Amino acid sequence: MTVRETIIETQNLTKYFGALAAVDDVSLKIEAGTLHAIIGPNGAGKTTFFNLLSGNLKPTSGKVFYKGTDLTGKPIHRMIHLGIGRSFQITNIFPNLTVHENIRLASQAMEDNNFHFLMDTAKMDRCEERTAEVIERVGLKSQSLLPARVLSHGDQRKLELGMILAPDPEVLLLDEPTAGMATDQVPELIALIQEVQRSGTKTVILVEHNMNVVMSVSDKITVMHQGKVLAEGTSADIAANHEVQTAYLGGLYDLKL
Amino acid sequence: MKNNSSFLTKNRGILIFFAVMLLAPFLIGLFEGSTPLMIWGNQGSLSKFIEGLGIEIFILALFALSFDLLFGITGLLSFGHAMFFAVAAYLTGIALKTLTMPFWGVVLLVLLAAIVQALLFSLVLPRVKGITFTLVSLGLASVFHIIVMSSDMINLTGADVGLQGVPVPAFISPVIERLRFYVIALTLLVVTYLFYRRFVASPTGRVCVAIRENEDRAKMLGYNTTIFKIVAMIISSLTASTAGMLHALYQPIISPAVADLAFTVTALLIVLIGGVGTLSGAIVGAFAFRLLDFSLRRFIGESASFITGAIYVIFVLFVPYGIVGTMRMRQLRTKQGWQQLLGMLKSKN
Amino acid sequence: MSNILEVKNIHSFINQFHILQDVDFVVPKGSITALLGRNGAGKTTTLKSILGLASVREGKVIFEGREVQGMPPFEIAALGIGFVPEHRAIFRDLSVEENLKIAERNKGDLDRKRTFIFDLFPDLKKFLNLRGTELSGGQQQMLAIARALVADNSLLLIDEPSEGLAPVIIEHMIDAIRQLSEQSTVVLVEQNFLVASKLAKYFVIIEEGKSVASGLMKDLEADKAMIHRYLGAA
Amino acid sequence: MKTNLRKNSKAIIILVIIAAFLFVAARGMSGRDVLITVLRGFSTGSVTFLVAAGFSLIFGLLDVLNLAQGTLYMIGAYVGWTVYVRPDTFIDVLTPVLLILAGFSLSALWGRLASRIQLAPKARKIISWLLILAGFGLLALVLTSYPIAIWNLNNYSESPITYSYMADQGLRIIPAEVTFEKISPFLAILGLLVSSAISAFGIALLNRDESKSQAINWRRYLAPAILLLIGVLAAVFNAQITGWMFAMSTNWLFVIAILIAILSGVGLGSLMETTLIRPLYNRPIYQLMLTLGLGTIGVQIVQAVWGRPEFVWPKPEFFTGTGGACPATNLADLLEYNCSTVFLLGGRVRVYDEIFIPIVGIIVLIVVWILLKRSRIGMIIRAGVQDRQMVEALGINVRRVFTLVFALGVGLATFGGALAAPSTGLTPVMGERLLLSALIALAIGGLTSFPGAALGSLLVGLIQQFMIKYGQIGIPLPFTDAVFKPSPPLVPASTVLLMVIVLLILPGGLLGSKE
Repeated sequence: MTVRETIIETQNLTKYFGALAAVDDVSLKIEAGTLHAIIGPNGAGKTTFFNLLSGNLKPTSGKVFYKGTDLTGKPIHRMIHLGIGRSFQITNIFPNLTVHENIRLASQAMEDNNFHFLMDTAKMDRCEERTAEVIERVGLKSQSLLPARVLSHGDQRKLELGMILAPDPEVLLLDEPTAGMATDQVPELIALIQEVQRSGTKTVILVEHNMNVVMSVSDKITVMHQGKVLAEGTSADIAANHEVQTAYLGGLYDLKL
Repeated sequence: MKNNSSFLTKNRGILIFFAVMLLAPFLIGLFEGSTPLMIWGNQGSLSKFIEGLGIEIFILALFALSFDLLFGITGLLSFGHAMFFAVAAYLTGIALKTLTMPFWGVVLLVLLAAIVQALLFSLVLPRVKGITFTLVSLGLASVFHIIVMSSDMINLTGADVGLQGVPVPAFISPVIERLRFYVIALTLLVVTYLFYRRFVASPTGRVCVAIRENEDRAKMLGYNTTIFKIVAMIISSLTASTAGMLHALYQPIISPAVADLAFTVTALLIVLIGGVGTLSGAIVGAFAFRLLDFSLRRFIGESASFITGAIYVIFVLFVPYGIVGTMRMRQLRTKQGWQQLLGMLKSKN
Repeated sequence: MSNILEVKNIHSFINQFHILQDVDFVVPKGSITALLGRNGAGKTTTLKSILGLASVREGKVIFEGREVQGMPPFEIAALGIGFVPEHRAIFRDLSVEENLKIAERNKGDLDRKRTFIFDLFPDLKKFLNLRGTELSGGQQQMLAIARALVADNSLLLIDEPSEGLAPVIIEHMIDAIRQLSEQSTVVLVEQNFLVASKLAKYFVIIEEGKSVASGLMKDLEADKAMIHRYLGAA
Repeated sequence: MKTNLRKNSKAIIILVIIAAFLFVAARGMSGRDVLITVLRGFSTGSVTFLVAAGFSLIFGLLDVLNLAQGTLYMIGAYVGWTVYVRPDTFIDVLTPVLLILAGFSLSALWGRLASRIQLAPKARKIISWLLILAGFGLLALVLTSYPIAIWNLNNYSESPITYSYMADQGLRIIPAEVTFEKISPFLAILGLLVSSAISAFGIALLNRDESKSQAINWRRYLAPAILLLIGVLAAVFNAQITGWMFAMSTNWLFVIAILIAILSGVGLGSLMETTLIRPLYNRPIYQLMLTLGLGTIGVQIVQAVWGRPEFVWPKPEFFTGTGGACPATNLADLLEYNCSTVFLLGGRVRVYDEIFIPIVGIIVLIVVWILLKRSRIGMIIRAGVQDRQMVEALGINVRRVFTLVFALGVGLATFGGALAAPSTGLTPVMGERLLLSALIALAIGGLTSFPGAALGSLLVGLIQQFMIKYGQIGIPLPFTDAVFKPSPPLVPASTVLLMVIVLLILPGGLLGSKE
């Protein structure tokens, strides 16, 4: 494997909730242009770790670096402008706005005419084009004028993905993008994520539950357990790692299931 | 989703409203037997009375419109909104009466004060959300109310009696040139409404709607939501101040009641009646509110306020989306039905 | 064997969202039944529907021969259903003892049950005066289960008991649930298939708000294709 | 402990700064002025606290902003005054009120009956509304012919002001008794009971689904039976009770007045919650409108019944002594001669206003604190603030707890009103400003925090009193001879300023939750 540049780095990242260390001294390097998965049992601190990366939470101690600059303390609305987009585990969209409007708002954020009071948004050509493109890409074209709340759960997940694709960030943080999706829809979404990542040489950081998915697509995997990094490596490394077998899978699992 | 329909078709409703309202004094004049020329010369009595009622409604509608921008569009519930109106009204009165400033200077001063106030409220916006913001705005406005009511500045404000004897420039005097005043108020309302429509469709306005729907998500999308809220606050304050200035020019007495929480609640009520976040609901609601109030007072007398209150409670409980909101829902439902049907046909093929 | 709980074709709503669209299963008395399915499939909503915390607009929920849908949650619970929610919902401002005491339905319930609970979870005895938030995840889970045991509940609804717990504690939890299932019937929601298969005798699979399969856990374990189809790999 | 300190560091710094400010402010005054100002601050703070604590309890558990709290405070004062100055009116009114309550509190029975009746939904709706209307109509009919001895707003010699003044002079006017003329007593009692029962049944029919499965329990009939019994007794022995109350020492009358004020708050609170607030739990804006509207209506009703002008509530004997060794310099003298004032640090301090009220405030603080921390109901409240659903899932009827908390919160407000009125006097607008103070106190202390309510109220009270005091003596401006006298509007303005500053630094308030 070629040596790649580090795009995101955490140093001794720690987050306490009361007395509970949700993320405990995590130092991690993520290389540009890779699909990096973070796995671990429920409650291992994956989502908290994600919230620290995306700036939704402030760490108790430790730092996050993006391309060498310190992200800690940066306001959350700056993140996307720096090139970091994230999706949420629990679908987080504008439920009463249309699918089109949801995506459009996401791509509008990158425009520089947000303060033109008298401009009709329908006339912002570049933004409209981008919106149409993204809607097409996530496969929601036929539903684009429906309020987001009436979409099925799977389609809402797609919309969520579309909302972070729209501003075209360099780093995508995806928190369980397949959560709650019907089985037959999962490969489709994963293929989409892979395609986005490869075609644009983007960095994708993925939190997933579904081991099969993770094993087949990731360039690198970090296993978290009780707030700590338990192991890190390629799919093969992880599959062979005895510690992962016992701790994450609790000696109960048979990975070859 | 290109929308190529022209300005005229898109704003048909408000333009018809504008035309009807312009003609209304003349048409009403015909009933009492005054010729249009007499109306033009401010001579009819019934029409003049109706003009007066119209002006009051337009002022209320402007005020409610500004409240809807803040509450219905941006999702900020301010209980200090009446302060924008009242400061403008008192400032106009004091500037004309005590300071004897020239009229256009007064206008400039009032608009400047509007921006300053909006910025004052905005001071707390980045940190204080939801109900705490409501309480803070209530606190700020209450202070102003208390100051207006206090006897320390009775020479300026007239304390609890109200500010009287404001010299209104002759060219817009509501007594001599009432028709002109009526047309100005109407035009201001229509222009503001058109501007608001445009604003809501603009990139800035869309972000305001996004803030109402899910502020955290809007932040995650990369918007500095505080700035957008401040923008909405400034526009709203400017509108409310315009309404306040008209009020000061039209009414013989500026009563401290316009600084009271009850006046903000009036705006909230109007918006609820018309339909929250619909903009046109503010105009419809203002008509419904003022006309109901007027007719009940006329036919029942003093105890009307109880009945009006009861009617509002019942209305608000049973028509939760307001007049305009309910109408739009109907339209949308039909539209959605069609779309579903079309979708089904497509998928079958 | 009779059924302690029958869920008949229910459709449930949370706010205006139609979450359950035809869920149908029975729970035989004195057994452990596992509800399986993906995140967001509607397992938790099923538990909430049984308790009346989600509004059941169609179908029936029959507990011990009595229709309970539409009754207020506290009355349903008082019939003898204990609930251990997903994120434990330990009351932060209450001490461990108060967290247990609040579940008393009659005065002195806790005193009577003390030995049973503390035999099951000896840890809790040590921390009686600590606040709920000062416990570790595993201890909170124990407290949540213990809280459901204070009153004499004939049915326990347990949502994700293994979530976020270390393997050793999961083993302990499995033992505890097995022990208490000798006294009450248990309905379990579990993501971790191995935990579920070790515990449950019956299973119900829920997918997109519908119950799509049910039967004996034994049979499911043998049917890898079905596991793969509905649950993905473990 | 260290983390605790760090977490609250901002709050502590703010408190230190406020304390420093007050200290500097105190430096500009003589010792006795400081003492009196601080005591008055505690007094205002205590009254504010009673209203704020009720507000905070209700908001914490029910998520309802009860903006009628100020009006209820005022109603407490008026009810208390009526009991104290016009016991005859009180006894006359007692019977109808109790009978109506008895009729309504049988709602459990009505629920069972109503659930038996099978009707089409529309018919049920119409019939229940008809029943409610018929009930209220009949009620109005009976009430208009029910004899109640009351003051007369249009006749100065029979107005509340005159009665207050006479009572203050120790001359009690005993007004003429009114008797049953238009209607026979038996018919009146029956009519009240029946009409309220009819409308209660109508309401039960309307909410049929909710009362589906209530079990029969003899305890449910205990409350209506007691209400009925007391109501009838009050009617039968009307003259005797009235005479006995007029002959009573004002101290005991005062205690009764306070108790009745609290009870009326509890009653009003449970009535409001069960009938008006409950259907609106999911619609916060409408709740807001409703409580605001109720507040305004309350003010109008009070203006209609008691009139607009201000009047006083004479203090009871225990606080009005002037003879003997008064103003007292030691506790023995104070207790022996019931002095109205005492000497403290060379200043005269009013016993009721500046000592009694703060003591009561502290006692209430402690009692409610113990209730919250030690009792089962307190346990349920603390748990319910965090997670309502889970409490319900444990088999606890949270709704009933909601009603209880609402009643308690309103009871605290009416208590505050009755306590403050002998010191502040009564006007229909007395609630408005107090509500504002209470809201500011809560925003400063933290909206749902009970200790926050206490701390915020104390700060607001102290700042108000210091501003008022400086309004009298003036602040010498440095380097000039000018003296700045803060005018009265600056009093609320200063507290609002403090609120804004605190919220800018700590959006949740001093002791509020963080995020």
